[in-house]
Amino acid sequence: MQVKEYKPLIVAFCCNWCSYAGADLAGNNRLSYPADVKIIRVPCSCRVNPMFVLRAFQRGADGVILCGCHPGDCHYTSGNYYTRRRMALLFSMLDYLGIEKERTRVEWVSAAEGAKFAATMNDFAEKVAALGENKRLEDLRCKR
Amino acid sequence: MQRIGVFVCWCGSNIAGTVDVQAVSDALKNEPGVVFSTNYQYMCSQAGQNMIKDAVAEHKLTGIVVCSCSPRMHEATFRKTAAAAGINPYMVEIANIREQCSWVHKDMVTGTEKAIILGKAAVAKVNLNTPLTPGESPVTKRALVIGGGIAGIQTALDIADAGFPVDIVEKKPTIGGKMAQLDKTFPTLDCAACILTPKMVDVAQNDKIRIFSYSEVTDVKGFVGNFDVTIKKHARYVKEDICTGCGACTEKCPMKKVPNEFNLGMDNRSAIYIPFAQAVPKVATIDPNYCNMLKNGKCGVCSKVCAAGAIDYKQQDEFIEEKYGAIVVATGFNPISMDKFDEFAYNQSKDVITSLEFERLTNAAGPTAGKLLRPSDLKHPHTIVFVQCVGSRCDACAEKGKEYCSKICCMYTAKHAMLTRDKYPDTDVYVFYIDVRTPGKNFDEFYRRAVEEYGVHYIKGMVGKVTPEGDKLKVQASDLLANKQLHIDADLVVLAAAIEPDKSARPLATMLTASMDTNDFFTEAHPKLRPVESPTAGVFLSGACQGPKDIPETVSQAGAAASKVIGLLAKDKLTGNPCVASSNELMCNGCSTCERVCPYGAITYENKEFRMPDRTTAIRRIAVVNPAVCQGCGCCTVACPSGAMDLRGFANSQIIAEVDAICK
Amino acid sequence: MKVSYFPGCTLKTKAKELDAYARKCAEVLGVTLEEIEDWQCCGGVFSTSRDEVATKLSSVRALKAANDKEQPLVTVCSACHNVIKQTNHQVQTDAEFADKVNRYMAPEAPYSGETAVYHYLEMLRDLVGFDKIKEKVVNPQTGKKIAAYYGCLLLRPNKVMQMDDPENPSIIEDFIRAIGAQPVIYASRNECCGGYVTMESPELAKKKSNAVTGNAAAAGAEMMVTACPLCRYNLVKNGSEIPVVYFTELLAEALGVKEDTNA
Amino acid sequence: MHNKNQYLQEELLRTSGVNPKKCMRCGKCSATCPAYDEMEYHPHQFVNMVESGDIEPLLNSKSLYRCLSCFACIDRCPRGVEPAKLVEAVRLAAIRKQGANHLKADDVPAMLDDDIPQQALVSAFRKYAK
Amino acid sequence: MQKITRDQLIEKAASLLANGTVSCVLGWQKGEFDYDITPAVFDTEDELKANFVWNDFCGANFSKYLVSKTKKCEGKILVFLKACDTYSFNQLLTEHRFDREKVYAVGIPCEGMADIAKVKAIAGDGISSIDCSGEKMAVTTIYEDAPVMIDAKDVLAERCVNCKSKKHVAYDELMGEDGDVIDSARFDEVAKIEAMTPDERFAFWQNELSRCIRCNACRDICPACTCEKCVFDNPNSSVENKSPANSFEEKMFHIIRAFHVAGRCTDCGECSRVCPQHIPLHLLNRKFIKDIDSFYGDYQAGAEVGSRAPLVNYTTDDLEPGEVFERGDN
Repeated sequence: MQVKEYKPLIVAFCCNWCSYAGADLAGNNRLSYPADVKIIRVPCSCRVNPMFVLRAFQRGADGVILCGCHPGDCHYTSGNYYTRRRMALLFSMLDYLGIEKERTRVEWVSAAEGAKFAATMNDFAEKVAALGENKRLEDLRCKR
Repeated sequence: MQRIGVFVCWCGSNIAGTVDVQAVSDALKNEPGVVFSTNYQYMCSQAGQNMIKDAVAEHKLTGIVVCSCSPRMHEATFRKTAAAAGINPYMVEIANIREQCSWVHKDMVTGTEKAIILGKAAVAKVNLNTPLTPGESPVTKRALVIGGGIAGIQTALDIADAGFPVDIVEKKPTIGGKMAQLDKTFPTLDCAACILTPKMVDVAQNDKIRIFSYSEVTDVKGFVGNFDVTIKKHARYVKEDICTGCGACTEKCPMKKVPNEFNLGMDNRSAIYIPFAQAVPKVATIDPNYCNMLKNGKCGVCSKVCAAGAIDYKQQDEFIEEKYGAIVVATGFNPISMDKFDEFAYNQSKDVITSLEFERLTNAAGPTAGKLLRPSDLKHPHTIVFVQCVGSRCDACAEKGKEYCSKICCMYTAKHAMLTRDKYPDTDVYVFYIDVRTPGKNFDEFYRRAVEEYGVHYIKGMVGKVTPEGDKLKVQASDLLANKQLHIDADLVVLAAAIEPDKSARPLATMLTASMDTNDFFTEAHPKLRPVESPTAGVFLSGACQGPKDIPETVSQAGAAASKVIGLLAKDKLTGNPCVASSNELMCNGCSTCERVCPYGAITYENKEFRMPDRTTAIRRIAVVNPAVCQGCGCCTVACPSGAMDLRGFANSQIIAEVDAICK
Repeated sequence: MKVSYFPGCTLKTKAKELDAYARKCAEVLGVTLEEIEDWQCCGGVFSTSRDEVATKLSSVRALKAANDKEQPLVTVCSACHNVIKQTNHQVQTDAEFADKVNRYMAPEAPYSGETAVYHYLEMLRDLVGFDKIKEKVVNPQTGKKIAAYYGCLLLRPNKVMQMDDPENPSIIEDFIRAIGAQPVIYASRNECCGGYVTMESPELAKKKSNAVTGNAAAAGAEMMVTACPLCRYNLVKNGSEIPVVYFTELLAEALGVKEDTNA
Repeated sequence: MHNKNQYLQEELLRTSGVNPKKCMRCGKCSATCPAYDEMEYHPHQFVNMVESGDIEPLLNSKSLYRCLSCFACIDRCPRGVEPAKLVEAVRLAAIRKQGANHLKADDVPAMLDDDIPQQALVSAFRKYAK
Repeated sequence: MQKITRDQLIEKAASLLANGTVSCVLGWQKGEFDYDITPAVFDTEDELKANFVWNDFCGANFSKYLVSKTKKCEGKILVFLKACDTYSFNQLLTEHRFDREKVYAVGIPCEGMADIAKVKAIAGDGISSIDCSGEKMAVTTIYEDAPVMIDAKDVLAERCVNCKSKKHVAYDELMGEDGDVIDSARFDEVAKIEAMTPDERFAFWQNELSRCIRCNACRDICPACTCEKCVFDNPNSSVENKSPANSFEEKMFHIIRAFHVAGRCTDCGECSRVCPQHIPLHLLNRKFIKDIDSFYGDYQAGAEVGSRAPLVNYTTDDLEPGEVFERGDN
């Protein structure tokens, strides 16, 4: 029986100043991570509306990760502190609804942490892949 | 509908090695809005850019997607290209298929697949891009300098020299600051007054500079180029414009027992006073805490003796509002209190003094007229012990003192020791040090001269206890190199107290929304590359408010801050970042949620009249974003409950389009 | 007001008067000192070593006893105070230690450092109030120039003892003022008299004692007060030029109860 | 550098809770020490020697029994190193060895006089014997 | 039975109308049935006497109505506020949603409101009238002559069983005595769900939310949902939809609705009261409140005007999003 290999789809929101630069650094250093990870650039992690996260799940994402500057290092001084609260509450709510908690993550990656970026993406992709397809928060109309 | 051109870059083999660029440009050709798609070896090269320009003209493109390296690398390049081709630079989006694709994936199939998806996301975004124009705001061509010490004076003089008006706000009755209290300056030993007072006079005489002495800043509103500042001018009970500074009042004032702060309380002044002979402005000030007339209405002597009629017991505090384009913080430092270090007996003996007090004791205008006499009995001290690092370099767990090195103490102590030996060769001078830190031009040479030519006893070790007994100060100390405990009967002990930022700095930082470190020093926008700017646009740092500094360093920083201010004031208009937030007033609730998360205070509210569907009108409170202040983080867009707030360049619809494109 | 009281072994033997005056004065000031039942010697010195457990159990027992009665624990002897307060601090801050002592003692409810530990002087300052003492003084010690001798045990380590500014203390001076006398400030009041080596190295103890008493005398003191029996012994033995008395004795005199005290 | 006393060193640091790396070599502990002149090794040397693993000389030194436990070095150290705790840790390491008590009960009567308080005796045993 | 009577309220309203303090009154009026009470604006004493109602079914929270009514009414509006309503009142003031000057707020005591579903469970369908004036509630149905007598305690609405506060946090005038903030067991139900396995939780919510018919009643009644334009009605918001087309949209709507009011929800319970499908919506809101309290310290929206809601605030050592799960597992 031929089974198409399952590949998770992961959306990574990266803040322009730290994490996107960290992702670039991972590239500069040729540190590989799965191609399943697709990065969307935002000015700051605090630009990420919980609705974007839900939208990604609706459209078939299997995991959503937000990356921002380390707390205290936000380019806009305080954006990531708000991100931290918003996502803590959102993730807790998703968990409350029975959505697998491994599908969501927030990670602080500085512009100097190319290796951390790659390692984080490898780890996250592996965890999401282990869960298999996102069934609980999918919109069948949007399935590929 | 947009007419989008897609340009896929090979970056030599950097991209083309792992991504089938032809497949990418072919795949993107079929995306909505794309009318042209191609690929080329080096898109950023002159030839590549010309290719883009030609395509814009040929295909009447309205938007451009470049699939290439990171936007952090060449976004600016391609925006310029677009502008040169006649379309708005913000109609360009970059798909990062090098750093985030070809360099991290090894397999051609997956690399190409991902590159196509990233390209589709960029196309989806450009479809929703709108031309953006950076906002402009005017610049008030006037600077405010807060603090009138050497840092503030130098900054003000340099700004005025470039032709811009400057105001100095100084909380004391005179400018001059700490430097006015110093005797000589290292490493050249010029007299501090001789080099400072001419600058003070320059300030007074410069018609571009106004001095608000005995004043403080009480409110700051606005933003870079457009600050609205309120200055509180304390009542000095003397009309500044009439007082001639003759000093008759200070001589005749019957209340003469006021501790003289200029001499750090080592002598007294009258209740009406001029801090020192070269004060600027040279006008008298009445100290309301001591003046009998102000306290109980009994006296009035100064008013009688003032020939000019300058005394005004009814004077009130005055509030001045002024607009400024730039603000320079130059609030300086103070020595820390010695209360927690009484093993050195500072509170128990008048003959244990701080280094700043020592400056006054050796200054010709000081309480002893420059003769080195110890405060308790005015006798000449024959043995003097200097203690370095009192309260500096303390570990936080010791719960007293500061963690940093105060930087100036090693040099001034060498100066004090040297000058003492020079003037009074019969005096034994000991300096207890942990390390002698002398990085600076001619600094180590200076310290070596103190040791080698002037015979100062430098002892590696620390003083543990000072015990006043009889007319001696019994100093118990360690000599680490000799491995001995020393017992010295000293006549005078001088403590090199750590320095800390002035107490006015923290409330000021709050007003300015400027950030501070845990020690209350102002933080710089970048510790190496932007050392004289605060992270808050339009606020600059000068002198010891940013960290411990000696005079040469302070003056350099003052000049640097001035040049940054001049650079700002020289512009007629400030061009902002066009990717800023803006609120849709029809949807805005006026709920103030966005304002609370804005780190820049860019959002204000106004009441606006709206026509309702039933033809009535209603007043609604709505948010207004100041594009000159907004930095474009987007925090407000998420906080906004109704979704009225959106971010240009990273709009909700654009990000959602990217999400959809990726997840398709 | 009722407080738990830990007298300590020296107060039961060589320093009976320190104890007797303390009890009498407390009575006058409206404080009932309830002696802890079956208390054991604190050991006289606190071991800073984190693995010394058994030697600290007597202190923990006293602390626990006070806690069971929901009373603060008061001591007069500086050494007992130092040992008990440091032990209490270790119970509060060192979880491993707290666990061990609770295993040793196997109490019904574990003890975790809840008891407030007061030196008698702190009790006068914080629970009674020097103002109230001033009111109760019938025999003001006017004109006496008295040097307060703190030594080391009352003040250090400051992080734990938190009695006063360790380098510029004022609690005994305020006490001296409260009983109508004049305090003499001198730098050696918080220097060590060498008490702990009085047997081991009598010469060192003598040298240190003389430095302290000499400094006090030079500052014009006519008398010294202390709370520590070992300090007093050491200062007197090594030939202090001026008398050294317990602060409780002076207090009893000022309150007019010295004669009735059975010391 | 090989440190042959590594085990002992770790033990001393653990029981004392002292981190000698915080020391900035200012010597204030030794400047403030009232027993300095009676000591062969001084408080700052205890810190430095334990840090470098040079512990044998300390274990055999009379300096261990001269510390007054006055805690002046603990309070005045600007770096919060707390040398007295290290002195005590080394002293305990010395006297905890079999038969290594520094104070023996037989020696005591000769040291006594009529007035000596109990405090002096019990504390001496706590400090010098196990 | 309510301690304060209809007559007392009418008298208060009439005198305030008479002396010109207010120009109209926001109050309750009978709907189709006795238990079906709706808000109404009264301009005269006569209108009040004719139609004003005060009984155990006056659950409606008037705070939200002030947003639009204050814009329309000339002069001041009299509004009667139960203790729980005053929190919403304050929260709307914090958000500048109405002009405080245009309102005269009278705090009234409340003994708890009845849940008609519970009444029907006891008395059966076909209720023709309910009399709440006696010690017991007298429920008459079309099937029986004698009314069914019910103890009000037995039919108390869930939100009143778990009443969080009898204390009025805002008023111009208070009738009767003020109460206290109550240490209620309102989070017990949330904790019960938290204790389930993820699969059980998913099944629980799947079961509840799949009943949603997207009538928008929960949003329309919510005093925190006063947006000039709701995101669910805005075609550009990406979340606009009119019906729960599939299971994702059911969840999305409720997650977003609850998230939008997180930190602003006063836990007034109106959403669950009005839900025709009896979905326990308050359990979503309370989850956020419980999380906020445990992550960032206790916070009661509306307790003070101008307080900084937890989502527009932060501390530098807040817990990380990943840590919320570790907490849950413990």
